[in-house]
Amino acid sequence: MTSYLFIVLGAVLVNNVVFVRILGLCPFMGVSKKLETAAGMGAATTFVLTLGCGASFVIDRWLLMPNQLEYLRTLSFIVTIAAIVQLTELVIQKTSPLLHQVLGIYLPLITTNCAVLGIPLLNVSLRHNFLESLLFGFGSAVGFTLALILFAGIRERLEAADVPIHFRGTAIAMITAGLMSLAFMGFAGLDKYK
Amino acid sequence: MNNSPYLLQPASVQSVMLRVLIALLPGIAAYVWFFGAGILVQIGLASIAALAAEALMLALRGKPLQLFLGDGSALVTAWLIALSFPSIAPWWLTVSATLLAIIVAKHLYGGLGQNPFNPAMVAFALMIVAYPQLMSQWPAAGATDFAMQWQAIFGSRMIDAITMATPLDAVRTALHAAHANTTVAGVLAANPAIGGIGGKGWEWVAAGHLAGGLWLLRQRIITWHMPLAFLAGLCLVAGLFNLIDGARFAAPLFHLFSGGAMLGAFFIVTDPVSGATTPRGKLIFAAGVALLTWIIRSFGAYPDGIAFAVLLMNIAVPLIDMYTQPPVFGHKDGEAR
Amino acid sequence: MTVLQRLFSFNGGVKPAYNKEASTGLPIAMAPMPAQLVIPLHQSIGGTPRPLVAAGEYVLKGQRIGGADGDVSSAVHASTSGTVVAVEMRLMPHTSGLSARCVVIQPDGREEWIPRQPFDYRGATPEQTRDYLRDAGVVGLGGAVFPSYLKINPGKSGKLDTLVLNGAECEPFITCDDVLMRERAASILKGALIMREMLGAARVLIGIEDNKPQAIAAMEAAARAANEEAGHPAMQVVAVPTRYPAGGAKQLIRVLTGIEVPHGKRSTDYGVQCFNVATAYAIYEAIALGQPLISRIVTVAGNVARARNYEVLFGTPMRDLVDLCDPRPDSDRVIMGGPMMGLLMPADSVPVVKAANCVLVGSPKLFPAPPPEMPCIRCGECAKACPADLQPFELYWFSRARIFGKAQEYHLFDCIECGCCAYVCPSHIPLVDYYRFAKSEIWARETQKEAADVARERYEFRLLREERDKQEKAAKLAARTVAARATAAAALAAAEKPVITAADVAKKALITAALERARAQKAGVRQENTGNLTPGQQAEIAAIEARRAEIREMAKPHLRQDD
Amino acid sequence: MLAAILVMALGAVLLGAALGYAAARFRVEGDPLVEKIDAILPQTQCGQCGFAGCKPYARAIAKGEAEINQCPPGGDEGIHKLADLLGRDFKSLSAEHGIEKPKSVAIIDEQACIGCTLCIQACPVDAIVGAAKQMHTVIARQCTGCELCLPPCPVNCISMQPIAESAETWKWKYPAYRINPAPREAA
Repeated sequence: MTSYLFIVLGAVLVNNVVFVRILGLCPFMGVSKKLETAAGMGAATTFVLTLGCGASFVIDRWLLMPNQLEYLRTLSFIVTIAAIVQLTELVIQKTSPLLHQVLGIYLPLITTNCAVLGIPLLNVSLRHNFLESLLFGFGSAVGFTLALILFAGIRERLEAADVPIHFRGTAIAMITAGLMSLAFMGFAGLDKYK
Repeated sequence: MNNSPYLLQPASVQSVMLRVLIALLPGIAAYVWFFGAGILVQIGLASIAALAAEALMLALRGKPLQLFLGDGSALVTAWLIALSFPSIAPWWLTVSATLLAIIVAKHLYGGLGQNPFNPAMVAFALMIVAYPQLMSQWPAAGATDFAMQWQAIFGSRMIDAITMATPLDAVRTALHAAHANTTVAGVLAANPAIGGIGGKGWEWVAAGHLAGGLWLLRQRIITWHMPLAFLAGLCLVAGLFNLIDGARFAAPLFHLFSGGAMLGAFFIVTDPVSGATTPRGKLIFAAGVALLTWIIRSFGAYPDGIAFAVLLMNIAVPLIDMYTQPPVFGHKDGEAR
Repeated sequence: MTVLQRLFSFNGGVKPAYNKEASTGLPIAMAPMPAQLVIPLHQSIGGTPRPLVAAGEYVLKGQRIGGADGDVSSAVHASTSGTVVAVEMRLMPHTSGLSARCVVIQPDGREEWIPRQPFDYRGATPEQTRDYLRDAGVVGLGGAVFPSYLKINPGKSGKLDTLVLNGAECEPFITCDDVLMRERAASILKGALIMREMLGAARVLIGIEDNKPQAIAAMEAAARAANEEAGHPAMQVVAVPTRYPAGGAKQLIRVLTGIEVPHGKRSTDYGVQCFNVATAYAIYEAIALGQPLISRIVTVAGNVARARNYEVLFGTPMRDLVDLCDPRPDSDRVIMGGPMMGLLMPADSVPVVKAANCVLVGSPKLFPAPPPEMPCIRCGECAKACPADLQPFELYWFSRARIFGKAQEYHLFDCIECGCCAYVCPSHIPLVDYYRFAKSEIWARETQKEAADVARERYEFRLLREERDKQEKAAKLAARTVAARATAAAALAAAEKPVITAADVAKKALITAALERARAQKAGVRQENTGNLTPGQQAEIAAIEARRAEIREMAKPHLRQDD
Repeated sequence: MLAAILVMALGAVLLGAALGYAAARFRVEGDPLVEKIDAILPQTQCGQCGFAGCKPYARAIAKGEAEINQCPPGGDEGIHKLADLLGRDFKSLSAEHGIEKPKSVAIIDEQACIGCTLCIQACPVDAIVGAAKQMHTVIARQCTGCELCLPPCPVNCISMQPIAESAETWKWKYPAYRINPAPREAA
C-alpha cells in the first residue's frame, strides 16, 4: 500500500515531471498565463495521461509483448495517445467552447507533449504493473497540473510587476521556472528514504 | 500638489529595515561569542556585495540611487545570507551568492517589493545545491581563532581543525546510514557539538534571534501569525513523530533550537514581500514552511530544509493569498470569496 | 440619560492629530454678504438641475433657481435677494479645475425672503413630503450631498428599527457639526423627530465621538427634553470612541448597531438609516420654518490665525471666508473638506457649496509634500488600517498596472477613499490616488460599454430594417412583374431598364440642383422661397426649428462648450 | 511482419470507429465565441477592419480568418482584451487599418447642408435625423464616430469634432510614479 503512495507522491513532488524530469515544457510555458486556463490544461492532461498510461499498458502487455512486437511500442503508444487526445478535444469542444478556444493549439499538442509519451515509456522501463502504471501516470499528471497552476499563480502576479523591459514575458517566466525547479530540488532524497 | 490625504504618519521603509537589522544584533553577538568574528567578515562581504549589486542594478534600470540604496533592503538580504551561510565559507561563495540574490532574485523581478522568492533563500538553495560540501563546513563551538577563520575565508584550503558538521546534519547523516540500531539519542550523545537543547553554542545564537524577533514583534514590524505558526507547526509535527518513534525522530526542542529555525521564524518566514499577506494566509504559509522544513530535515538530502521550504511556499503564495482573502466590510456572512 | 449602550467596533482606522480646538473657541458667526454670489447648479449627487432663471431677472431669497432634473436630483435656491447677473460657466469647487453652469447673483442687500410657511408633513402623503424636500434642496451635509428625500424612505417594510444621527465628525480640523450641536441641539432633534416619524423608526441613536464633551452634553440635555415631551425615551445620545473614520456612515452604523451595510446595498434593507446632524437641522428648517437650504455651517481652519465656524450662504467665494480668519502668509492652497478626504481647490475664488463642511487653508509646513514614493513592500500596514477590511496593497498592485478587472475582484468599489491606507503607508504611496484613478477608468469603460451596446442594438435594427425593405421591394417587384407579364409579356425586359435609368437620372438631377442651390446660398444669395410664407408654413418652420434646437440641446453635453 | 500490420490495422479501425462516433455524438452547433468577441469590439461599425461591421469582424476572428489587430477604434486596449480572450499574443494595431484617434462625433454644418439624405443612408446606427430637402442633424449621444458619413456628403458639410472633457467625463489621472528623486529645494 505504501509503495503505491510513494509512487504517486514521488511522481507529484520528488520527480515532478516539469521541474525535475523537465518534460512537457511546451504547454508549461504556453498555457500558464492565466489560472483558469492552466487548471483546464492540467485537467485535460491529467485525463489524457491517466487514460494513456492505462491503454498503453494494455497494448504493451497483451498485444505487443505476446507477439514480440516491442519494436512497435513508440509507434503504437503515439497512435493510442493521439486518439485519446482527439476524443478529449471533441468532448471539451462540446462542453466548454471557451476552454477549447483558449487551449487552442495546445490541446492537439497534448499528443506531442513529451510528458504524455514519456510517462508510458517510463512505466515500461520501470516495470510497473497495471495499477502502478495508472497511479504513476496519474501522479505525474497531477504533478504537471500542480506545476502549471502554481506557475500560473506567480505569472498572474508578475504581470503587474515592474520587471525590467528586457526581461518581460518569457525571459522572466523561464527564470521563475528555474527557481521553482530549484525549490523542488528540496524534495530530493525523499523517495529514497525507507 | 498632492491630493488627499494631506496628513501622513511618520514611517518609512528605511526605518522598518533599520529595525530589522537592529533585531539581528543579539543573534550576531552570540554568534561572535561562540564561533568567533568570522561571521562579521561574512556580514561585511555580503553587505559590500549587496550594495554594489544593488547600485549596479539601480543604475542600469535608471532608478534613483540614493533613495533606493538608502532603503536598507539590500543590507537585510545581505545579513540574512551571511547568517545562514557557514561563517567559514570561502569569500567567493558568500559574494557570488549575494550577487545572485540581489541581481537575479530581486532586480530581475523589478526590485524591492516585487520579488516572488526570498532572495536570501534563493542564494542559500543555489549554493547548497552547487557546493554541498562547502555549505556543510560549520565552525566548531569555541573555535574562535580569528586568524584561522580569516584563512578559511580568504585562503584556499579548508581547515579541518575548526570545522564540524552541525547537529542537524549529524542526525540526518547517521539516520540515513540506516543501521537498525542507531537512535537519535545515540547520535547526539556521540556528537561533541551537542549542547543543552540544540547544538553547542547554536542554541544561544537561536536564543539571540528569538530575543531580536520578540523585539520586532513589539515594534509591530512583524505580526505574531508567522513566527507562531512556524514554531508551533514545527513543534507539533516534530513532537508527534518523536512520540511515535523517539528513536528515529528528534525532539521538538532540538528542532526549534537547531539550524536556522529561530532565524527563519522571525526574519525569513516573515519577509512580507515574498510571503503571504492575509492573516489566514500567513498562518498557512508559515505552518507549511514548518511542515516542509521538518520533512526535508528528516527525510531529505540537505542538512537544513528551511531555504527549500520557504521557496516552495513562496511558489504557493499567490494561490494562498487568493484563496484566503479576508471578508470585506459588509460581506462577512458567506458571499465573499 | 446615556443609557448604557453596547458598542461595536469596526476594524482598522487611524488616530491622526485632531486639531479641533482652534475653531471651537468662538460661537458660530454669520459670514458677511459677498459682492457677488456664484451658485453652481450642480451641488448634489445626481442630475444637474435645470436653470429656472435668466440673466436680468430679480430673485428673492430662497427662490428656486434650479429645478430638480431626473429621478436623483435636488433643487438649488437663491441665497439672497438680488439680480441675476448671468447664468454661465464658472470654475467649480472641484479638483478637476473644470467649469460648470452657475447662477451669478448681485445681492441687493435687502435679504427679501420668499413667503415662508411651515410644511404640514403630517397632512401630506409621503410622496408629497419627499417632493417638498427635493424642491427645498435638502441634501446630506456630511459631505456626500446625496439628496435627502431619497433617503427618507423606509423601504418595503414601511418602518425602520434605528435612525442614526451622525455627529461623530471624525476628520481632523472640522468642527462644524460640533458647534452646530452645541448651539442648536433642540432644532436638530426636532428635525430628527420629523425624520423618525416619516421613517417609522423605533429609536434614534445620536453617535458623537467622545472628544466632543460639550456637544454630547448639549445633545443629551436636548434629547432629555425631547423625550419628556414625547413621553417615551426614543432619543439616545451615544458617545463613540474617537477613531478616524468613525464618522463614515457605514462605520458609525456598525459601531452603534453592529450591522454592516455592504457596498451597493441600501441601509434601510437592514433596518437602519443614517443622517448627518446638519442634515437633520436642514430638514427642520425646511419643514418647520419653510426655509429651503441656502446656507450651512462651514469651518474655516488650518493655516489661519483665527479659525472659526461661520454660517455661510451658498455661492460665497471661499476667498472671502479665508480672509475673515487671517490666513498666514505662507498659505498656498485651499482644501474643501478635511485633511484626510478633502478636495484640493483649483483656486480660492470657487464658491462654497452644499458639500463644503470645511474650508481648510494649507501650507507646505502644515501639509508637507509626501516624501518620494517607494515601491510597496506588502508590509500589510494598510490592510490593518483599512476600515472596509480591504487589502489595499493588492488594489494598489493591480491599479498601478492598470489591471482593473483584478482590482474589482479585490472589491475596489468597497473602498470609501478615507485615506487611512495612504496615511500609514511607510512607502508613502498615494494609494487613494491610485484607487480614484482606477475607479474613474472603470466608470469610463462602463460608459463606453453601454454606448457600444446601444450602438450594436441600433446597428442590428438597421440591418433588420434594410433586410425588410429589401424583401418588401422584392415582393413589390415580383408583383409588378406578374402584372406586367399579364399585360405585355414580350416588352417586359426591354421596358424595365430604361425606367430605372430614368429614375437614376432624376435623382442625379435633384442632387445637382441641390448642389447649385447650396452654392448659391454660400455665395450669400438669400433663398427666395422664404420671402412670403403663409402663417401655416411659418408655424411649420418654427416647429422644425424648435425640434432642431431640441436635438442640438441633446447633443450638447457631449460637445465642446465653445462650438 | 504480418502480425504487426494486423495489430496496427486493428488499432486503426477501432480508434477510428471510436473517434467517428464521438465526432457525431459531440457535434458542436453555432459558435458562442463570436458573441464574446463582439462584446469586446467597440461597435462603431466603421468598417476600418475591412469587414462590413463589428459582428462580421468578430465572426472572422473566431474563424481565424482575421487578425485581432485590425480595429483602430478599439485601440491597444481592445487588442489586449481580444488577446486575453483568445489566448493569443498581443500585436500592435496594424497600420494599414488606421490609427487610434480620440473619440469624436460628427457635426453637420446646418447652414451648408442641402438635405440630400446621403449621410442618413450611410450612418450605420441611424444617428442622423432629417428628411429629404430638410437640414440634417447628428444625435451626438448616438454617434459612434465612425466617419462613414463624411465621404458621401456632396457639400463636405460634415466634420468630426473630438469629445471634450466635462464634469461627467473627467477622470482622475494616473498618479505620477516618481522614478527620479524629488527635486531638492534650495536650503
